[in-house]
Amino acid sequence: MTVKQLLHLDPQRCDGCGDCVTACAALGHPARLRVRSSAANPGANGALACCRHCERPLCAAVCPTACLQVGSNGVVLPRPERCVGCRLCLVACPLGGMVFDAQGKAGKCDLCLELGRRGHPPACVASCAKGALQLVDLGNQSALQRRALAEHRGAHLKHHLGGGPSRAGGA
Amino acid sequence: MREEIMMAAGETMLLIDQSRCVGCHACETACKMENNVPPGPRWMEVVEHESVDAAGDVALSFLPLNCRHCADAPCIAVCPTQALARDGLGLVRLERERCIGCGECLFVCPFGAPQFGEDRLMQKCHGCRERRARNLPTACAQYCPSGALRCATPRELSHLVRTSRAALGAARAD
Amino acid sequence: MQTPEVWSRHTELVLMWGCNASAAGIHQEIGYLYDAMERGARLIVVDPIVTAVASKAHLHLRPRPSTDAALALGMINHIVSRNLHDQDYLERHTQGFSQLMEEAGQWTLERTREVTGVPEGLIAQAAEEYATHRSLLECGYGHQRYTNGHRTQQAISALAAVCGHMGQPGAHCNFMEVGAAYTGFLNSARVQNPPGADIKKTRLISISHFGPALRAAQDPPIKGIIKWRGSLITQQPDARGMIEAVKGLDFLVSIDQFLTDDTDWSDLVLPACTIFEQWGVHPSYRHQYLQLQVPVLEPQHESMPDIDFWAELARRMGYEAYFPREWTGLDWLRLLLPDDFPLEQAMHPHGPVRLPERFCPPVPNWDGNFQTPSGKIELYSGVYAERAQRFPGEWDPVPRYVPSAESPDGDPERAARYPLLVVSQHPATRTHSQFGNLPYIQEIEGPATAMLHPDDAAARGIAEHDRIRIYNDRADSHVLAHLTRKVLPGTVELDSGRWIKTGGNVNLLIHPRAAGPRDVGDGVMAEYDMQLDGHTIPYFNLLVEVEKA
Amino acid sequence: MRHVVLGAGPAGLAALASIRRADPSARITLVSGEPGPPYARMALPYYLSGELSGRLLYPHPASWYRSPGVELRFGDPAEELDLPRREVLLAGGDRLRFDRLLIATGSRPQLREAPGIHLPQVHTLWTLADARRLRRKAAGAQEVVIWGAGMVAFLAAKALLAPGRRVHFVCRAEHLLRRALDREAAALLEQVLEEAGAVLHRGVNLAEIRPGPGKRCRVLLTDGRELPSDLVLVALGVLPNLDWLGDAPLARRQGLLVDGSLETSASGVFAAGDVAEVPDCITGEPVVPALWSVAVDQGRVAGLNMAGHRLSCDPALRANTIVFHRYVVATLGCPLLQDGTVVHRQLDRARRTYRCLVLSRGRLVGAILAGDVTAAGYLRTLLRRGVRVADPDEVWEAVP
Amino acid sequence: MRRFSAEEIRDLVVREVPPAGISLARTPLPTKTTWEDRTVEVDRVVKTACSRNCYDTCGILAYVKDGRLLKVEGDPDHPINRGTLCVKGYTYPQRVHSPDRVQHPLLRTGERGEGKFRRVSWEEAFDWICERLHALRERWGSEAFMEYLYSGNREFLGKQVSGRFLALFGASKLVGSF
Repeated sequence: MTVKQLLHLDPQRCDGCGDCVTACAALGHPARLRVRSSAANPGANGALACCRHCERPLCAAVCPTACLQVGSNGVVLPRPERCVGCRLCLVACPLGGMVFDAQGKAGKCDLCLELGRRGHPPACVASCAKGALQLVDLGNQSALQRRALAEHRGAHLKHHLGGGPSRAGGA
Repeated sequence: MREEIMMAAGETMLLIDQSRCVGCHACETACKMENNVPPGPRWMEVVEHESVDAAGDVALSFLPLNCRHCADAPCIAVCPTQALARDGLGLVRLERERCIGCGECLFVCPFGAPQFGEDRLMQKCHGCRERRARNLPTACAQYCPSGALRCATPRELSHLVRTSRAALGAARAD
Repeated sequence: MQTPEVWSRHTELVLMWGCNASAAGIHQEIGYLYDAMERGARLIVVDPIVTAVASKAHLHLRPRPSTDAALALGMINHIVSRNLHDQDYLERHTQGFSQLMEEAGQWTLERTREVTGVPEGLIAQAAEEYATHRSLLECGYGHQRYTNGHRTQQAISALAAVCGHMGQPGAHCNFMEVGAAYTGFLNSARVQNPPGADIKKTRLISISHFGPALRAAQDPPIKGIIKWRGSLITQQPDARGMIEAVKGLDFLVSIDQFLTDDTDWSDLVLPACTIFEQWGVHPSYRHQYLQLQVPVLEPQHESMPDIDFWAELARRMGYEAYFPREWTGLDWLRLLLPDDFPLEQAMHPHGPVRLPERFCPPVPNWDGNFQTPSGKIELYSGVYAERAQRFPGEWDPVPRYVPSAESPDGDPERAARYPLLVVSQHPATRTHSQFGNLPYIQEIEGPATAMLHPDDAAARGIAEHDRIRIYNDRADSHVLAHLTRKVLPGTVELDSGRWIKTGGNVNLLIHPRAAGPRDVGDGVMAEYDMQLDGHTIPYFNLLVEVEKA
Repeated sequence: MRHVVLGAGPAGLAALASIRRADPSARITLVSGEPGPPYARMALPYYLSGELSGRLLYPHPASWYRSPGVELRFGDPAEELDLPRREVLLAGGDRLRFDRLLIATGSRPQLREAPGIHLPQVHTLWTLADARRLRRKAAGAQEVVIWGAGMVAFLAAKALLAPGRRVHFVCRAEHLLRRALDREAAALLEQVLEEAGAVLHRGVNLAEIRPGPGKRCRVLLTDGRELPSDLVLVALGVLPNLDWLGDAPLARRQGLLVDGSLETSASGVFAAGDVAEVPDCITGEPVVPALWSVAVDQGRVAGLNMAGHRLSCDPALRANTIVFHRYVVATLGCPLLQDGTVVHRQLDRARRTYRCLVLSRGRLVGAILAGDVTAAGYLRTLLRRGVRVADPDEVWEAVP
Repeated sequence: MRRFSAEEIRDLVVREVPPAGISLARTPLPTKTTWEDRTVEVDRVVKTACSRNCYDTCGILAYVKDGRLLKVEGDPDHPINRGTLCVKGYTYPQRVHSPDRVQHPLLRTGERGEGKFRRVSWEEAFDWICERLHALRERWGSEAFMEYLYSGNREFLGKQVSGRFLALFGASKLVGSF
């Protein structure tokens, strides 16, 4: 099974500096992600407007010319020659993933596949000094959250049957 | 620590009693067997946590983590396709045909409940809707050997907690 | 064995010794333990590892592995010094208390702490609490898996006797019943030795010393084995030696459900039925209920029920007379069970049934009588004294702490080269080598991992999840490191039961030796007494060094 | 299970994909009245303008349709529905038996009688054949008259506006796209169109078309003016393709009435796309949205339900884009609702951007974005959810 | 510690422990169960037992549908496991129907240790064993043969039946604590 990866923005760490947006735009296309300032946005990933590379992408479903396709690696990519600029994908995507260039052609995050092939992280991730933007895979993310929660709860464990290990000791 | 969750508008709720859990993982395989869940996604996962106090003593805690069917569920709020909704029993219901696999729910769920399997769409604990509609305990509760997971009406659970406290109190007074 | 329905209702304190109740026998131990604790019973756990059940305890004593006998003797000495022992019980139902105290009297709290590493205050508190409550001593196998394991059990049992915590509801010393107690009512002889057959006594091969025995057996050597219901290569110590021994066979037949380490070395592999595809009978070795196993499914694929296989092989080898073709498992079952056994009561849709009290009384030894020559608890045992003559160094009439082989105390020279002692838990997710191949289990277990104390790891430059090599002069095993204070400094935990071909097997590293109570020599024997000779493999006598791979 | 899907537009193709996924053993016949493989009608203006090559009009390669159990009947439209026998009669004479039927026959251009409407200079733009014909005819055309000012007219204009060519809109209303846009948004769009060579004739209608001079014709307007024209396009809107159903007992008003699962009044017969009348997401009123995105969604849900699922289709949320060259307008929900609404407008003439939020009883009911439509997807979600909005500024702040 | 008298113990045992030799089944066996969040009728529910090397020896209710083990539950009437199984027990359906099971007799074709086999019939397998047993007895005597079994399945009947054959054959005998 290919592990699904996507960008995650940790709003606790993001200070809205915009380095990620600059780094993305520096690749020679309009920035393919946008970030709200963390103060205005308490929601987890909602601060990030970027493609989530959905398994059943709404953008691709609505595209009249089948310009948008899910690749075998799970990354949703446009075929620019097919794009007529109708923006139906932009309206359909609830996550702000679609970005149009000056020519009116659809563009979107490709997780920096080319950089990935050379072993580098996506430009936005590399640019984030706060470690707020990360490329995560869904399975690991779930496990991480669960461990973090257990850590949070573990410190407060009391044993109603008697009070936990009051004393322990050994070599 | 007792934690009350999964208030079902119908009849029963699930009590997760962390003080009884020994991390045996039986609920995990029971859940997978009951729901024929393929390897990979873990609707229920028991996580162990180790902490060390100032004296160097080690304490372990075990936390069974499934979907808590939160009353104010963040996953419902962020799901862009309304694939998640509250059903008549009060459970957070996933309509898989609406799921587009965007992963939004995972990032807002504090329990890591959303799981992604071979088809890369979300799946999770459904709260044993059918069992609870028939007033049966959830599979994890029915099959838990340590009594850490219990599914009953709030009245029954409250009685259970009170009687065990009373017994403990009586024993200590001896 | 006092049955849990009784002890859980009456005990005031459970002293769980060498027993990871959260992983093994979880229903008896955890379920009934919580029943007792809900009633207010206290829990004291003795285990070098912080197991889940230890984390639930009021007191947790963590002796250095294999020093448990010293701990028990120290507790006895402290109890007697505080006059908390049961003089009346000792006088009426035991013998040899003074000889016991000659030994135990040397175990001051200070000396006990020095040997075991358990703080003196904790030893004293545990001893006092144990002595002054209606206390159940629940023993597991952990402390027995050393060459001194029989001595340790001897000492722990003495602790219960000194306090008079025997034969009373809620107060007893529970440890594993060896076979005979719960299977004694079955007509094994009637099945194994058919009347009229010419059956000769043959030589005996020790299962606990199987590898050496295979190599040592002469006149004739062992040349053919049919292997079933066990893992010869995964689960015996010194897997390499075992493989060498197997190479000398003319043939090895494996009856297995999966392609295991064993089948790789087999000449013929036969498909085994699971428990859902055949008849059987299940006496427990700890609880007192008997169950029958009935075929639930047709044999899957071409698998064959075990009984059918042996009967068919026997018929083809010329023993048709003793294996009637028309007999099903049920007929064999009738032959095995006593004629007056209520078969219908124990079988689907009925059952289970309690065994008759004469085989397993719910409150054993309630009358203060014991199955010893004197009828008393022999704190000084004449039988042991006699065996101490025959097997010097293996036995003592009174419990003593003797350092176990291949441990820091028992073999300092080796410990200088391989300073870490391996404790090999049985994880909840496996029974020995079984279940680990199933996807549901694999996703819970993850890759093979060893627990290392952070101090030991730091000294070796090992970080969490580093790939490490655990080795000694016999072999090595590659696993991931998990840094945790659940293990004591100087010890490594590596679960038992990982397959060699999928990595992380611990038995590769273990020296093949049998743990007392008797020296089994090369494993080829003429006589064997289950009660006195019962010996096991000291799986935890293992010193290693660890490095980053 | 035998499925027959009538129509190979967005709804029909989405249904085909869904049925195939949900029931790999299904037998599916896809019927299309048009010859040749299914193409994207939405993209015809781009083909006509030359922006898109003809081969890219086809969303799927031939191999996409080729799968076990799928049969294609192109150029053979359905002519009759025999409900009692559960058969569809095709024009070619074949009868197709079905267990589940999807009617997704789409719509056709609305025509209106007027003197001269049958002259050779008069065309419609709806099918690929239309587009091919127009491509030839438009080659040398300098003056084009479009009768109508709705979405179809706009699309035609978009295809035909080119340097050296004037395109006249005959527009009965005060402004273009009266059903979709408010005055402010329309004005911005009109400005862009006018700069590209469009001429708007507001508040008038077409009275007559007269032949000549030469290859040209003359369009007479109701105010008496006369427009010489190389080409006349009739673009007065569309009607659901339901005539073929004759008096088949299927409940209908403007379109076929369907329940939440998109099943019509006849069991096992579903409808999706431009023929289905469904409740509007905002008003709850029955509508025939005739929108691409709605058709895709309905096709998907209808297909799954045909294959045995029990999904309910969301009420139609009207969301559309109007693109002229690089200028984009998006309309969402019901921005033209009048009763009890509060409208918040922000217009920046210099940058030619405009955005408006329409609230009703504290909830967002519609929005129009012009010039910058970045927020469209986000607003669409707010509309779908019926989110309460206390302060419109909050909405704009929340847009990432 | 106050000691219970013999009479008290006798009374308490009668109260707290079921009588010997009488079926403890009280709960009627179900005819349906839940699976994949729906209620399903099963073909039968069979009461059986777990045989692993574990002293709980749990009572099992096995649910069978269409010839497959659909799921397993603990026997609610079993005084020890009281209706539950363990992490391993609940994987039995996966184990029984695992695609990795040895499905038919396999005869080695490669070198020992390589794990290469070819499928053979049971007939061929029995002939193969018998031929070697005869040759072994001829060449080395019957004590050159033995079984190896340990605690992989602690079911008690099977090893009595193998024991009958091994005793008749005169094989070396495996002893120790199992």
